[in-house]
Amino acid sequence: MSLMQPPDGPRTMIDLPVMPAASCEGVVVANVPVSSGLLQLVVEFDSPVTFQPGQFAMLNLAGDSALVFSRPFSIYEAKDRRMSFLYRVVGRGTRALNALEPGAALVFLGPLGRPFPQPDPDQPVVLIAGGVGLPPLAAWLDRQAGRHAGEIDAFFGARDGGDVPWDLLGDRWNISLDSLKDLPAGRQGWQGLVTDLVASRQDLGNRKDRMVLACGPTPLLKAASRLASARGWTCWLSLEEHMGCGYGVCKGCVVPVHDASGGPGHVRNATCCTEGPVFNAADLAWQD
Amino acid sequence: MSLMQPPDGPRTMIDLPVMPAASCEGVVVANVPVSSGLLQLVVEFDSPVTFQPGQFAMLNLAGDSALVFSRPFSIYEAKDRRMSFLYRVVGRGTRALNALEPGAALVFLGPLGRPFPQPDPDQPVVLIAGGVGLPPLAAWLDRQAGRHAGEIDAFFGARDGGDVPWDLLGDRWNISLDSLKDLPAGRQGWQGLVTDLVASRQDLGNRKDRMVLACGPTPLLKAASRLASARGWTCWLSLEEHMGCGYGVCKGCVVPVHDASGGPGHVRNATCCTEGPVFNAADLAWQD
Amino acid sequence: MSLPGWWTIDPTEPFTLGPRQFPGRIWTASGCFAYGLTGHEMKAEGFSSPYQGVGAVVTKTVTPQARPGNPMPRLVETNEGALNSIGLENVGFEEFLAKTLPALEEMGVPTVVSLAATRPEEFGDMVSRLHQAAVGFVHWHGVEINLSCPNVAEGGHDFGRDPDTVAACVRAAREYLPDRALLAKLTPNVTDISGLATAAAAAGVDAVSAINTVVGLEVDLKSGRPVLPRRFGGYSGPAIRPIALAKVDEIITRAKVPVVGVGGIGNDRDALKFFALGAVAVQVGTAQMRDPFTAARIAKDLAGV
Amino acid sequence: MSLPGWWTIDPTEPFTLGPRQFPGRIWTASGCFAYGLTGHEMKAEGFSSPYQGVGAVVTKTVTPQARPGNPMPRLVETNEGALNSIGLENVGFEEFLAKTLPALEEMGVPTVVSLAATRPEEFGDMVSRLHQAAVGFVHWHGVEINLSCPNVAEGGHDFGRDPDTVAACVRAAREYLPDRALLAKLTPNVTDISGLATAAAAAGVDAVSAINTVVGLEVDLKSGRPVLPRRFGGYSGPAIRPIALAKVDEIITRAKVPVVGVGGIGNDRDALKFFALGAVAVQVGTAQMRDPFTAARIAKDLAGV
Ligand SMILES: Cc1cc2nc3c(=O)[nH]c(=O)nc-3n(C[C@H](O)[C@H](O)[C@H](O)COP(=O)(O)OP(=O)(O)OC[C@H]3O[C@@H](n4cnc5c(N)ncnc54)[C@H](O)[C@@H]3O)c2cc1C
Ligand SMILES: Cc1cc2nc3c(=O)[nH]c(=O)nc-3n(C[C@H](O)[C@H](O)[C@H](O)COP(=O)(O)OP(=O)(O)OC[C@H]3O[C@@H](n4cnc5c(N)ncnc54)[C@H](O)[C@@H]3O)c2cc1C
Ligand SMILES: Cc1cc2nc3c(=O)[nH]c(=O)nc-3n(C[C@H](O)[C@H](O)[C@H](O)COP(=O)(O)O)c2cc1C
Ligand SMILES: Cc1cc2nc3c(=O)[nH]c(=O)nc-3n(C[C@H](O)[C@H](O)[C@H](O)COP(=O)(O)O)c2cc1C
Ligand code: FES
Ligand code: FES
Repeated sequence: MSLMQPPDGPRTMIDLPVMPAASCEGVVVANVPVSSGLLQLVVEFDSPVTFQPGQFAMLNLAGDSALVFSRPFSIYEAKDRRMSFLYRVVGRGTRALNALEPGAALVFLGPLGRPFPQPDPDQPVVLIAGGVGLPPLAAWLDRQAGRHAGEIDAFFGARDGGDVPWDLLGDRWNISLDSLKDLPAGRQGWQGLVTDLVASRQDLGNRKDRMVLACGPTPLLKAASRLASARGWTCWLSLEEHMGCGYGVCKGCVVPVHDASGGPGHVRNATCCTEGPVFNAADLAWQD
Repeated sequence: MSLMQPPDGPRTMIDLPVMPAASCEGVVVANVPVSSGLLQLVVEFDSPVTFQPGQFAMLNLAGDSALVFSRPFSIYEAKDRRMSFLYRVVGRGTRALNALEPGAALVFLGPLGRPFPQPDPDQPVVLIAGGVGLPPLAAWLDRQAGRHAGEIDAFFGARDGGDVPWDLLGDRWNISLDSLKDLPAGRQGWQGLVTDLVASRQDLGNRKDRMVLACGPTPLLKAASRLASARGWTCWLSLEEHMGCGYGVCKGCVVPVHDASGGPGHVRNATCCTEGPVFNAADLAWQD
Repeated sequence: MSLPGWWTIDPTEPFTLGPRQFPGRIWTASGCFAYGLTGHEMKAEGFSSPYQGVGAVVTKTVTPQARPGNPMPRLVETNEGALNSIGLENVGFEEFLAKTLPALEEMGVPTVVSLAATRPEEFGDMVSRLHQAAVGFVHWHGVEINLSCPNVAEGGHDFGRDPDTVAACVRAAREYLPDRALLAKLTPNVTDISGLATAAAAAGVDAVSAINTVVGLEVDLKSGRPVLPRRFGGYSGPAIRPIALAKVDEIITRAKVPVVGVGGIGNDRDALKFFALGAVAVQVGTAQMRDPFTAARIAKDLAGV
Repeated sequence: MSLPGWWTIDPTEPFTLGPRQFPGRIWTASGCFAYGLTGHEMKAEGFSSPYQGVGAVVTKTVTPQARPGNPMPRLVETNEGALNSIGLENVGFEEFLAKTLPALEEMGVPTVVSLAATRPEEFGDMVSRLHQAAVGFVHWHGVEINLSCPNVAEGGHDFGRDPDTVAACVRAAREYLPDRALLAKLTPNVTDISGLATAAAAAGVDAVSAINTVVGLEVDLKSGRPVLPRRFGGYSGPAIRPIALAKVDEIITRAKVPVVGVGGIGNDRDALKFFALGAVAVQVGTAQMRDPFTAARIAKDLAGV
């Protein structure tokens, strides 16, 4: 079964990660804000690095100050020996990351997890990103822009104008904002939920073969999933689960998925870090 | 009983710390090497600070990265709102201290402990410092130089020429070195143990009322103590014991001292942080 | 920190524990603030003294005879924790009674006296003499019997691990302590701490203090030998907080006995975790060693309701 | 690190444990490296795979029936430690036997199979079936019976706290395991771990593994409730190392049973501390989750003699 088609059973039962992960140290070369809420961390390695959009890495501090668990971050960019991440400071780990100065060593394990699927050559795609859900979809868009024959509509929801990394985004993204505060001159934003913005776009309703790729907070993912299923679109979601290892050994990151192979209505625990983080929305057994 | 006379009972039974200690945060204003092995840490506080030479402070990192135990450091200098320390990196705590950049907050408790005693107005004094035992004696010399009427002979032992903070010391110190390596042009050093250098100084043998103040590694303190007792000099030693609290509440820093009040030959545990760190050598019940 | 919505208590207000009213719920733990006579003259911005807002000082544990304690080194720092092997160094009950307790009363320190002994009768003796000596004292609020010190070879260790012995010691002490709070400090180094709490409660304690230190060991890499001369030490500090929280929860949910929580508390957030589980008060141990104002700071921070 | 003078072993050389020779002394701990089939394709400079130099992978504990495990969240990070409440999620003994074990043999992974059950007979059954299914397997070295998982409500917890039960389980397993190493993994959540070790040894283990996780709890400040849905979790990581060292020392000095040391090992220095006390091998748990090469790195660093 190819990643291009929506799976008939859970996709979670098929293949292994796309490429071997490496455990290594990198060196911070930049760690700077790109918006009021997001920072960009650029790490340099000894040898060239690569990834597939949707994959993530586990990052940690080096040496004695290592956190017990590394933290998962979507990979945003990789070029030659450098890889970059976009992150938001939320707790202890991201605070520690934030304190790293250029030159600091960083422990890296990646790339990990399954990337977004490849759409059919001219399949139209809708990207829906919210907050720190941006990096994997921005990475996807960077790869596909100019290559993918189908339409691509990209939507990004943020808190306000200051929360949007305008310089990184270019002009391909439709922006929705909780508040129009801090909108820079010459920039546009739609006020409301990003999924409502997508729903309001009548022109997107015209085709059933559209593929939605979404990443962001759970309410966004649920709304994207509902919208997609109402329109008959396939929908792939990148989930954020708490992770202990990121490479499938601890079972600390499970997500309940439908599993027809276990009988009708059977639900099993999928391992978010290796069977995901990208899941077909239809497979997910949301508990709400 | 005054601190000026050698005590007949253990001095450890008398008074309280010389001044109230404060618990507060300071800000690092400098943290720079002053020799190959010593760094100077300058901390600024909200209000003026003061101390008596021989006293120490407990230092720690601020916030979440605080060490479980603060670390004791002799106070080297205090002027207006600034206080400085000389330290050597030996383990986890001093490594962490070493990593502090100007602007970093630092947790401070001090001044703590009993200072060196005041000699009689024209009593001759010999200072014997080894390695990181320098700060309290350098502080003493700074205070007394030009004021104390008696002779003052100061001796400092270091590993080699590079290990000596020449600029801080001025020219009052006689320097002994394990190795004459890295001796700067125009500087002099005597090769051997600092206590042997003191012993070799015939002119010091002339008076019995001399007072020795010493601080450094235990072998140095023992040698100083033996030398003093052989010559009939009084001798005060600043001890380094592992400390948990620095202010007398944990009993983690005890030093066995003779205690005649408990009967002949009776030894009791003195609390190094509050009854010391400066002890009369005659009180100490060395276990060797 | 902004205080969570569920937090409605002011821990610097008086509260009742057994027959006694305590001035507050943030205490210092035994052994980490000496006898409560040290640090009165210390300064910190915003505080009159390290005792400001503090509900009680639990004294260093006092034994019938003075004890010199264990050989040095007595302390080891580990990752986020510490091992101690002080060996119950203390001035002994006689001197405590003659000098320390009156001084505490005079200085107005809210006091819980920590006692250890090797036989139940000794607890009875000490408590009854304490009671006689302290007639009219208003700052002496209670006794914490230390049934758990893991550092004393002949005493606490195996001693406090048996519910019957716990009960016997509590009973002996309770008999002479009708009007002050009686607490038993429990060891975490047992299979079933709630069983000990049940026994203590049945024998008459007003609350249990949990936990004392966890048995630990650190090795000196150079020599390949334990750092502490007695091999084992008592593990304390942030590293044991999850263990303390688990034991406190076990006692509260299973034995339903009031608990004074101890273990790894260094700030308001840590203290709140114990209160969230239902602790009636908390004690600050190791963190008090780093800063004599720790308990006072917590009291102040948590009073901001 | 420069290795200390007392260290004279090469932990990547074969050593004998009971009836079996193991390829090395640095192992991975149960539950922290899945079944030992993950990570073969992973890369790190200087290593052919995460298995390089590793003496054994102890598999995730397998139970007679597959288990879905506990609800999320299952992990909490604390100061220098972690709490887990995975709930023994595993594929079940049948699938393990049919698929996992043959795959391990095929990939040449030195394997210790971790088993848990609720009755001694089940241990006997599983071991005997394992033995039949693995005839001719050269990489299967032994069985570790997990008598200690504190997360399973009906099973491990109280179960492994009783020396008689420990003995019964060991005996049942030993009967069918004449030619592989038999280990019992002990819980630290007991008053007397050396008593458990003595019972296990008398019943025939070749070594005990110590320690499993320590019961812990973390509170979510916002809600004031335990973070883990089952309240308690198993505490692991650097924070428990002093406890693990103490338990290992207790077993070695009192019960005089060979010990495989586990608890808070993340680098060569940590491992050396267990060897210093006399452990015959060590296991890397939580630290293996951070970096699949942790055990391999330790093996390499300690082999530098
Ligand atoms: C596959 C994946 C990709 C991610 N990509 C990004 C990204 O590109 N940029 C970004 O800013 N964030 C991303 N996250 C979320 C990021 O991992 C968390 O913000 C981070 O772990 C928080 O750590 P902390 O120590 O600062 O927060 P704390 O809340 O102190 O962390 C406590 C624990 O909870 C876990 N945790 C907390 N929040 C999350 C969360 N949202 N998801 C998973 N675990 C969490 C932490 O890993 C840690 O173990 C991603 C998460 C996953 C699973
Ligand atoms: C009164 C007093 C004054 C001191 N003054 C100075 C000074 O001016 N400059 C200076 O460089 N050092 C001084 N020291 C020594 C200094 O406290 C230690 O070097 C420091 O604590 C080492 O901490 P660490 O974490 O880097 O070392 P580690 O070895 O990692 O420390 C582990 C533990 O051992 C304790 N410890 C280690 N070495 C010593 C030691 N020599 N004395 C006491 N405890 C120790 C630490 O406090 C810590 O608790 C003084 C010590 C005392 C008691
Ligand atoms: C140096 C030190 C000495 C201690 N002495 C005693 C003691 O005499 N009696 C007692 O009951 N507990 C004693 N304890 C235990 C503490 O009161 C407390 O129960 C334990 O340290 C856990 O709390 P913490 O993590 O806040 O330190 C001592 C602890 C330390 C660190
Ligand atoms: C996520 C996780 C899962 C675990 N699962 C098991 C298990 O299935 N069986 C078992 O015997 N021990 C299990 N353990 C315990 C470890 O094997 C080990 O005994 C313990 O974590 C202490 O070692 P550490 O500090 O190196 O992690 C688990 C530990 C963790 C952290
Ligand atoms: S995070 Fe460990 S299995 Fe997914
Ligand atoms: S260091 Fe605590 S009493 Fe001296």
